[in-house]
Amino acid sequence: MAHDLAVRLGDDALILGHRLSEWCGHAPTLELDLALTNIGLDLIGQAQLFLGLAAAAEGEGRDADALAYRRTEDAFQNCLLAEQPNGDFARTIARQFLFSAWQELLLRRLADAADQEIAAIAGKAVKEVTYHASFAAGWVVRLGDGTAESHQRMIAGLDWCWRFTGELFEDGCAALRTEWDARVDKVLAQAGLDAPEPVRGITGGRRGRHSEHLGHLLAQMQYLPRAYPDAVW
Amino acid sequence: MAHDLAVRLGDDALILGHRLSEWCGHAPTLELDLALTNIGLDLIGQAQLFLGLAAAAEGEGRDADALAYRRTEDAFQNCLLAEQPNGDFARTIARQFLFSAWQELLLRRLADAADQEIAAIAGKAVKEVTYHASFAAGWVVRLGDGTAESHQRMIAGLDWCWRFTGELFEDGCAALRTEWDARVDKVLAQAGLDAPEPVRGITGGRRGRHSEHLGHLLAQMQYLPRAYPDAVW
Amino acid sequence: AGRHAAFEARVAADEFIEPKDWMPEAYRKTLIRQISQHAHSEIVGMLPEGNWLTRAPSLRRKAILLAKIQDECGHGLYLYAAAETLGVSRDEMTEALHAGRAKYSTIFNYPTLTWADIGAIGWLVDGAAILNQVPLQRTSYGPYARAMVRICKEESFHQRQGYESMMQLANGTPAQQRMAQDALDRWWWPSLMMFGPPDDNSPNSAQSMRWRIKRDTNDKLRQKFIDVTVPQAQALGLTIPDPDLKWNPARESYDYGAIDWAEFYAVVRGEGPVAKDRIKARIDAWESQSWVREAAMAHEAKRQNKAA
Amino acid sequence: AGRHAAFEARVAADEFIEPKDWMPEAYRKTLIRQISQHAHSEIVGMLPEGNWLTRAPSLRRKAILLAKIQDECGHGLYLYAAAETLGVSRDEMTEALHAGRAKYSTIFNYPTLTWADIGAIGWLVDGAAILNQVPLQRTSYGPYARAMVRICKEESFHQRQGYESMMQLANGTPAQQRMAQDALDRWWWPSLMMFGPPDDNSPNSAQSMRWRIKRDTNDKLRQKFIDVTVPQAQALGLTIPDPDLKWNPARESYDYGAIDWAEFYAVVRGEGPVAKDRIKARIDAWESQSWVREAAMAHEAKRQNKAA
Repeated sequence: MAHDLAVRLGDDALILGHRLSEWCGHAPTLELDLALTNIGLDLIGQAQLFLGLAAAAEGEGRDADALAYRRTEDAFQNCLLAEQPNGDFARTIARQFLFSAWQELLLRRLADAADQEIAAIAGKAVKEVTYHASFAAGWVVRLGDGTAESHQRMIAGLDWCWRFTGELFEDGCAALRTEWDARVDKVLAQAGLDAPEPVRGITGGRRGRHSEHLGHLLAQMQYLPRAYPDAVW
Repeated sequence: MAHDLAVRLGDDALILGHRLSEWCGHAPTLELDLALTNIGLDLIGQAQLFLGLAAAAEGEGRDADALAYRRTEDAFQNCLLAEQPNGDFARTIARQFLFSAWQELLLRRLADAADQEIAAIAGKAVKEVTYHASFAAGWVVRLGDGTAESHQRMIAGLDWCWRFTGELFEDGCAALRTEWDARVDKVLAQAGLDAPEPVRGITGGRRGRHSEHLGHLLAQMQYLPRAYPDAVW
Repeated sequence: AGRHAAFEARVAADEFIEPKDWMPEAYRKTLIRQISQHAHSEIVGMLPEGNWLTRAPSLRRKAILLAKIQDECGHGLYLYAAAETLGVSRDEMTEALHAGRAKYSTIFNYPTLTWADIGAIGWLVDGAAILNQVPLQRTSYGPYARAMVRICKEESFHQRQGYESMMQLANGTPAQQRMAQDALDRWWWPSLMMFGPPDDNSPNSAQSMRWRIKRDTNDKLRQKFIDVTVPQAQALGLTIPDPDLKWNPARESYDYGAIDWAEFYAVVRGEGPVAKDRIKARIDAWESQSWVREAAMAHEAKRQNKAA
Repeated sequence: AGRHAAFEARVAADEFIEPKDWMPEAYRKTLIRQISQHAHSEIVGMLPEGNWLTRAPSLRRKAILLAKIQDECGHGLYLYAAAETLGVSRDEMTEALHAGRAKYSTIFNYPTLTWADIGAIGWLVDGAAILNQVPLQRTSYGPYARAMVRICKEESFHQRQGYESMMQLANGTPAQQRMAQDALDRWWWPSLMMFGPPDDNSPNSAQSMRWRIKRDTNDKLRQKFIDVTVPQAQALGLTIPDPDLKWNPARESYDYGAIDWAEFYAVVRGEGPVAKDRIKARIDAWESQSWVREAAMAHEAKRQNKAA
């Protein structure tokens, strides 16, 4: 139970952190380059801790790197939202806002939860994630309330991500929904954006059934450990 | 000697064939989708034959797949032109024309060369490559002589590729230069395009020193054999 | 009314209707919808397979897959050409696809997650397509029937290659066997849905069958597919993901479990797992590269001007 | 003329010149050129390292590399801010970079071909940069000197991390050792070129040294780098790719082989192996995303209107 939770939290952080690292050197401004790599770095740090915990709980002699670099696609339990391609900056921001607002709520609860090891990591991470959510919310508002072009792009970005948000509230997270809805509604209202129409949710990530995008991501990410199986880096 | 030649010819065909396969489903028209995958398929076929020959000449029990899927970047001997990213359709066409015009000249000579095994493959492949060069030349002319936008894009595509053409005439291929120059000049003139200014050539591919693009390509291409080292497909 | 009766009589006598022949408007419209939907399916169907082209695990598999996708592109071209004989242009059909007015097979809105999916698509999806298509070689509209003759020949080649690829996995390492089973688990039910809604919920079937645009009912073809495929799965040592599947000696056919038609209609409505990815890929390819098509037309116009 | 003499006297006395102080136009221009070139190098320098972010072979290495590149982006920001105190805007400097009027360090026009290149860049490139930069902590222009204090601290951290990463490879499998040697082979000579042309061909050096914008000659710094680095390579068991490299007991320094200055000047002219890739990446990021910067400005204007 705690093991599954640690894998999910670790995989979310790893995969989204990896996606953000793809922005490096290519963001619209240097300040945004710094912010996106900064969030990516926080997430990779969280991935180290949560996957470390998951590996220890398994008791099969694996470590966080073994989980990150030696599992195949179907063993990853990240949500589908985290693995979506960056798209343009508006889609990246939509993904980040929807995800971080949810992650913040979850980590807040876990920081007070019974499982002490998870609570310790969550308590540290929630400070980072609070910033991520607020940074992304600020840009949802800027883009939604900016120019006609940025408004349209923000709509398209939200539209791309929206069908993956239902999955966030599976696996014991249903109680987060009301508060998340309220936060999202508030930020979208500030941004002059309508909430996307409800759609049939696409799920499967938590059971290892991903989109076509994850496989390409892992092919890059795992290349060196796969190509040099005996090496330590 | 014959071994090195077979590796170079095989790697050129493999890497460029792979690049063309990336277009699949995304070309500007269905006819072009068909044409690009068709050229890609011809090249993958050539890669099978040339790498098979190279593997046999080694006598170390490897086969063409082992060469394609188990070598690291620095062992690939393809020219840098072949590994350049597709870019837009104009760059893909520029790359194809400059490469195929050269490959056609080389294979024509090899079809009459002393090495019978290479001559046999070259003799078969030269028919395919003659079509590739003529197809690409046709599109250089269409784009160069099309609209203002296509003209500019064709210039940019040639400009991207030009610095990698010098490498084609290394390793005993210097004698092909005059005829290649004449062919290129003629097609560019038909297209209403000036030949790009001479630039300092970028080389290294034949010695395993590639651009940054090859590593990403191989990470995708080799993923399955690396992830499942014991499997036969 | 006389020409209408004559038309119906020719169709009933299994004669071919040709483009220049008179035909009822409803027949023409139904054919355009069906042929263009089939063409769109070939083209959109290139995407899930193309997803594995750059990761095909051997040179032979890469070449086979390239050749297969190339065939599909060719099928799309024949079919668009057949539809064009009915007075609709390829650009109009493309526009209808991109605008969401025209459909394509729901199966292509599922993702290809592992290499085994490429084998499974060949085995199951092409297998189901063949059962749908073989009768169409004798469909009443000549250009469509002739296109189907060529297509069916290639499809059955693809189906055999797909099955052979699955066999390699099923006889491979434990990881490969798991991959093969997982692919069957995911593709089985969507493949059954390829035959369309159950007969009691398929309103146009009777008309289409009278016109010989269709020659068997959805349920009959579905049953045939199941009866052919179950022994193939057994030969591979794979398990069909249907606990209710059972040989019925009285019917000499397999009984099978309930199909999730709500899922089917959701995917028809455009809510399939990768529907957005698929249509976006097609629209992006088309719209962002209009400059290539414009250049070709501009050059051709200049060339003709010079020749004139 | 009086203020000119006073300026020279302050500089000669190692006092800091501040933005509001009078300064000769040539001093200002030279500083803008030097500081912006340094800033551009930090930003373009993110690209060769970013090339391996998605393929870093462990979570720890991925985090270290992300943090390092983030530091570089921060360095770029400090340095642009320092240059802006001289009356040039960041947008103007960016424009000069994209138009090819401003330079950045030639070293970033070489590709990162293997993971070992990431270690080699930390060890050699940051090592060389530190030797160039440490004296600049006492450069005559205050904002530049203060930026360098912070930068130097982080750079030496990066250098130690890079060396540690090389050590891991040098003590690793034979393939890793080969990778490490190959990286040294490719990065050694370009690193030596980072100190600039030889003193007898470095026309502006004397003036820059008088202004304390520079504090050591190119050749002197280069020699220092070689003398520090050769024992480090030996400790790793790696071979410096210079057959003429030899300890000279008389000079208590290493003699070294001839540097290929034709190569250096070619790369300065923009003919480096990946120069086109680098500048294209920066221009694409800037131009294709102008809509984001415009949106932020438009929103800010609306916000201020509402507040007013």
